[in-house]
Amino acid sequence: MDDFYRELIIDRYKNPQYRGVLDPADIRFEDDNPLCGDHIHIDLRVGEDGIVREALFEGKGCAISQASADLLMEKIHGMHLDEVKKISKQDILDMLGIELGPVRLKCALLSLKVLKAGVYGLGEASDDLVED
Amino acid sequence: MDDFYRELIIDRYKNPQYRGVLDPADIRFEDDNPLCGDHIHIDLRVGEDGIVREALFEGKGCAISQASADLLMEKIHGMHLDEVKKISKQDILDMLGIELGPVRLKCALLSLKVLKAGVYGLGEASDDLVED
Amino acid sequence: MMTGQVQSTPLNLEKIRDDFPVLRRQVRPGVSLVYLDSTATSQKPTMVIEAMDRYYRQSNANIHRGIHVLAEEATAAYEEAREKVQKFIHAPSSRQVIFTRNTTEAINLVAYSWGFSQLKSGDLILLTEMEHHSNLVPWYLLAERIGLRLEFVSVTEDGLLDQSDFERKLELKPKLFAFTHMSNVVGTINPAKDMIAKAHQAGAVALLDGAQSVPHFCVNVQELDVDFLAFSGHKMCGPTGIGVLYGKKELLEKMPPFLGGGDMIKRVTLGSFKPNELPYKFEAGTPAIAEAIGLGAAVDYLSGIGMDAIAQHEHVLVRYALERLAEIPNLRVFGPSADKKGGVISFVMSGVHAHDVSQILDQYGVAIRAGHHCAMPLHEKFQIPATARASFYLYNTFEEIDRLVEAIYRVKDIFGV
Amino acid sequence: MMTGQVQSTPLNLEKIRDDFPVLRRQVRPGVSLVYLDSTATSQKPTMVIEAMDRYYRQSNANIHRGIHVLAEEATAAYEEAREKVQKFIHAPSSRQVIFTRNTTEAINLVAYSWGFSQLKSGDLILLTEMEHHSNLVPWYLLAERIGLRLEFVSVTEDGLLDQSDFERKLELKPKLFAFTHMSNVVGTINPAKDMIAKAHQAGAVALLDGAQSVPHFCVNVQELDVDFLAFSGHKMCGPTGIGVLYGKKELLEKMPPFLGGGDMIKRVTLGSFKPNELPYKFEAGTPAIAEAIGLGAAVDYLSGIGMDAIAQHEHVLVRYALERLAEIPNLRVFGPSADKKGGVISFVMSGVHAHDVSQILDQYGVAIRAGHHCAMPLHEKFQIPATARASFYLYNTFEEIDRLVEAIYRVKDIFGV
Ligand SMILES: Cc1ncc(COP(=O)(O)O)c(C=O)c1O
Ligand SMILES: Cc1ncc(COP(=O)(O)O)c(C=O)c1O
Repeated sequence: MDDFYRELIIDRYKNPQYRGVLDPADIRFEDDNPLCGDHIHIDLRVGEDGIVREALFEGKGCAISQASADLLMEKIHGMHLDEVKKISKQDILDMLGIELGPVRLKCALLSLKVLKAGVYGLGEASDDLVED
Repeated sequence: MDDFYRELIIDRYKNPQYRGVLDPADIRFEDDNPLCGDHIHIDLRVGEDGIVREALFEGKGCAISQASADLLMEKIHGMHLDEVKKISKQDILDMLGIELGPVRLKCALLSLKVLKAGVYGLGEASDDLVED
Repeated sequence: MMTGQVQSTPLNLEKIRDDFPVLRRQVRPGVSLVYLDSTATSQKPTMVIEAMDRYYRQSNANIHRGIHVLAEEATAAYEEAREKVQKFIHAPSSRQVIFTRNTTEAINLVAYSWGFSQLKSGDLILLTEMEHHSNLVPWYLLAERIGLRLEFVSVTEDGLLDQSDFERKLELKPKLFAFTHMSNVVGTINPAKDMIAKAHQAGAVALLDGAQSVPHFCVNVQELDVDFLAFSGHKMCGPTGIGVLYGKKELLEKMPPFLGGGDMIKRVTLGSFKPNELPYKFEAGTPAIAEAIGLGAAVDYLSGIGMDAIAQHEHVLVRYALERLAEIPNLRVFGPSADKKGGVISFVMSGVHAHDVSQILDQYGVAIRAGHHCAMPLHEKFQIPATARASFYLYNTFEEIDRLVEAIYRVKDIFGV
Repeated sequence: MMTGQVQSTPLNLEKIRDDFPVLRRQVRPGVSLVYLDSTATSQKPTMVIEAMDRYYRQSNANIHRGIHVLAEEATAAYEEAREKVQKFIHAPSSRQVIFTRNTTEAINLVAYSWGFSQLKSGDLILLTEMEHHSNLVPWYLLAERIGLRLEFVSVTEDGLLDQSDFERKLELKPKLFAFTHMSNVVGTINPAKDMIAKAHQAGAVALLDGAQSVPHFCVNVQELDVDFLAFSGHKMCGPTGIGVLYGKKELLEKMPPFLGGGDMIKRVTLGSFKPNELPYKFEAGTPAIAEAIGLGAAVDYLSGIGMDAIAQHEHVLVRYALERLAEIPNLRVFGPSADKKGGVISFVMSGVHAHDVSQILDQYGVAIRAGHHCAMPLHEKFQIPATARASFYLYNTFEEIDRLVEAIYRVKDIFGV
């Protein structure tokens, strides 16, 4: 059952491709999962047309949260913000390609929650953002 | 199983022999069982030698509480207060001659509790007085 | 008088009774149980008992924080129970369903959290004379602490809330109107929707004590537009140790935490903390996990049978019981006529204290309750210290009412009244 | 390294394991459960599950006010459970045993009732850096409301309470010293008797969080001379939904009620009430009846095996586990040496987050916990966001520790660390 930790996840965790900080950034948000201390910070640069030009994350935490953030940044490059808003929990699960229990789901969805709170310009990130 | 309500109890309930008020009284106390509204008031006249000369009760409530009070008054006539203090839960049960569940026990023991609180000169009657 | 057999009910009683193991019990040799005390607590179907049993034998773990299989199964089952309850009361979101120990704790939660933070000295709370102590004492405690005024809607001779008194008292501008949906003594079903609307018009928040309504008929929080609803699992075929507070989101979100501890926090440092989101903000410490799962099973069970059919069954039962009790001389029933009430009948017999009634009935296997039923003020109003109370639920039969009546006649014999 | 087989324990593990149905479970096909998460919640023996099952199938009724057979049986069983708990903790009277939902509610009860009535603005409460959130947040809530100061006894590098810091802080004359008997993270068993005596000398009331001690070794409240003790049923082979507050009689009697409602009153009128005697004063509403009965059965079960034997077993287990974990490179264990601690081991592995450790262990059937274990301040002190925690109870074996160690090696493989 080691395929649980698909190689993709371990690989992205150890060799992230979208780690970093954009300064200045058009959209910036951060939050953490108090259950485990996972932390995700996201910076976006967005064109006048609403298209994501650059997206990077910083963070610490478990393989699932960090790999998920890395894959999510990759996914939204070139996407319109309206589409970003539509990314669902299921999209993240499909992206990771694994099944997750309720606790790990929070790890997996942390980056999406941070991303959406930033895109919507909210003061605080709520779990409601990532519930289907 | 109607013998549960032994004739003695129904009889003493309907025809109490020690009902009444003593005024003045040497010892007077009253209390009630809030669970069911049973109420017992007890008046005693006690000689200088500590012997109970007269004992009457007033009250309202169920057959068990009233019959038990009536029988208890009968029992303590001519008893020394030191002996009165020693009357136990079991004595009351023996006197009634029936088995009682926890709720009815409170009915049966109400008069003893009131009696003891009076004899000990307490401000308030506590269940501890009648627990063996 | 008709006998039980000719009455009709929408329920398959034989099948239902089979679901409740305790109903097969003989309380003494040769004396089978007639359980007429469901208002105090209901019996539990096998399905509920087994749901908890299974949880302990297969999936027991602490929830929310665990990553292993058991913890995940337990968490999923607990949260699924919350969703079942949500649907059962038609709440907009499961986040508005807070698990408590019982109705009592749910009301105390509102008093301590909402009351303490939103009310101030001199504010008025409107209650009624027919409340259970659980919807009185929490407000007395709060009133004492912060200096509130209390008013009580009167109860009429026949056990209804006096609606013109209600309207007069609303003019005093209460901040809260807390009242019972159904009386646990006289069975009155109060016109909650209408009264809540009037309370809102007067600017009051409305709390409904649903301890006796949620188990017995369909309660729809959105239709009622109620602000808070409290009820207990053990009265609705569920286990002890679990109850529910439903609240409107705006209200719950504004409220400070009640109990502090694990799970209700997002973050804790030395000296400060950040509360968690709803509903966890109000669920401190390890919750009653098995009991929530049991309540979920109870909700499934009741829904499977249908709340409307259950209400209808209780209605025909209570109508039959009232008719049969009316035959008995010197027996006085309190409360309104059958069309205004649920399956609860409280009565007194002249010359026999309610405790003695109950004790002798018990000799015949008939379990009723005697006392003030945690509603002393209502008993004071009626000027009686105690009543005998028979109450019905989905598993009760017409024959059981016949047995109740028979046993009451034996009481009369024994006491010679 | 020795293997598990040669270790010795006073317990008959085969027999004990047979008592716990969940231990026969395969969490995945071919993968049996290794449950190392008893600090979060313990598993339940058949005897406990069946005690509750039997109650629901045979004697279920509401308690204290009923006269019928079921109500009497239920009341007797509930009160008998209280006496069992009394004897288990060596309390002078069963009136000092108050049933709550869990440790958390028990501590909140003290904060709301004793704290609110006995403390005033500016008073100091002394806590420690190793407390569970349940023994922090209730005091933060109280401090916020009435303006208290908080101080925390430091934890040393190796996870002990710093005794000289404790003595220094006692000089500040705290009104209350609330501390854990055993840490749920590092397993430290604090010298409670000595610390309580010192707290008393300094004029403080002492509250002991016994959530991790009462289940694992003999706790004698009279010998400890502790003022309040809080613990949970679910961590000691009992059900969820039940916990205990023990208190000294003088203190409990002085305290105002906490929750208001049925059963905690002697009398209620419109606008006033008179509280009931102990312990009922603090048990509002229908209590967790089945759960109390389950806890009583758990106490019987544990006593039958013997708390000293259980403590001894856990001691040899933890010693073995610490030795085996010491073999593993880049694994750091927190807390003191085996002689100063109970059966709890928290660790981190460089390069792998605790959540990932736990998840991979779960693939091998090994259930541990990962996170801050509701003790964020302690994790902050150690400057780590999360640890992996393996914890032991009477049913755990040396072989299970071998399986833990094996699985940890697999984690290392997968992450290449
Ligand atoms: C030391 C300690 N205190 C308090 C608690 C809280 O217990 P409960 O969640 O049962 O209230 C726990 C359990 O998590 C604990 O380990
Ligand atoms: C109308 C009403 N409210 C509140 C309660 C209290 O319920 P619980 O004891 O489950 O908290 C009851 C039950 O006795 C009730 O009938």
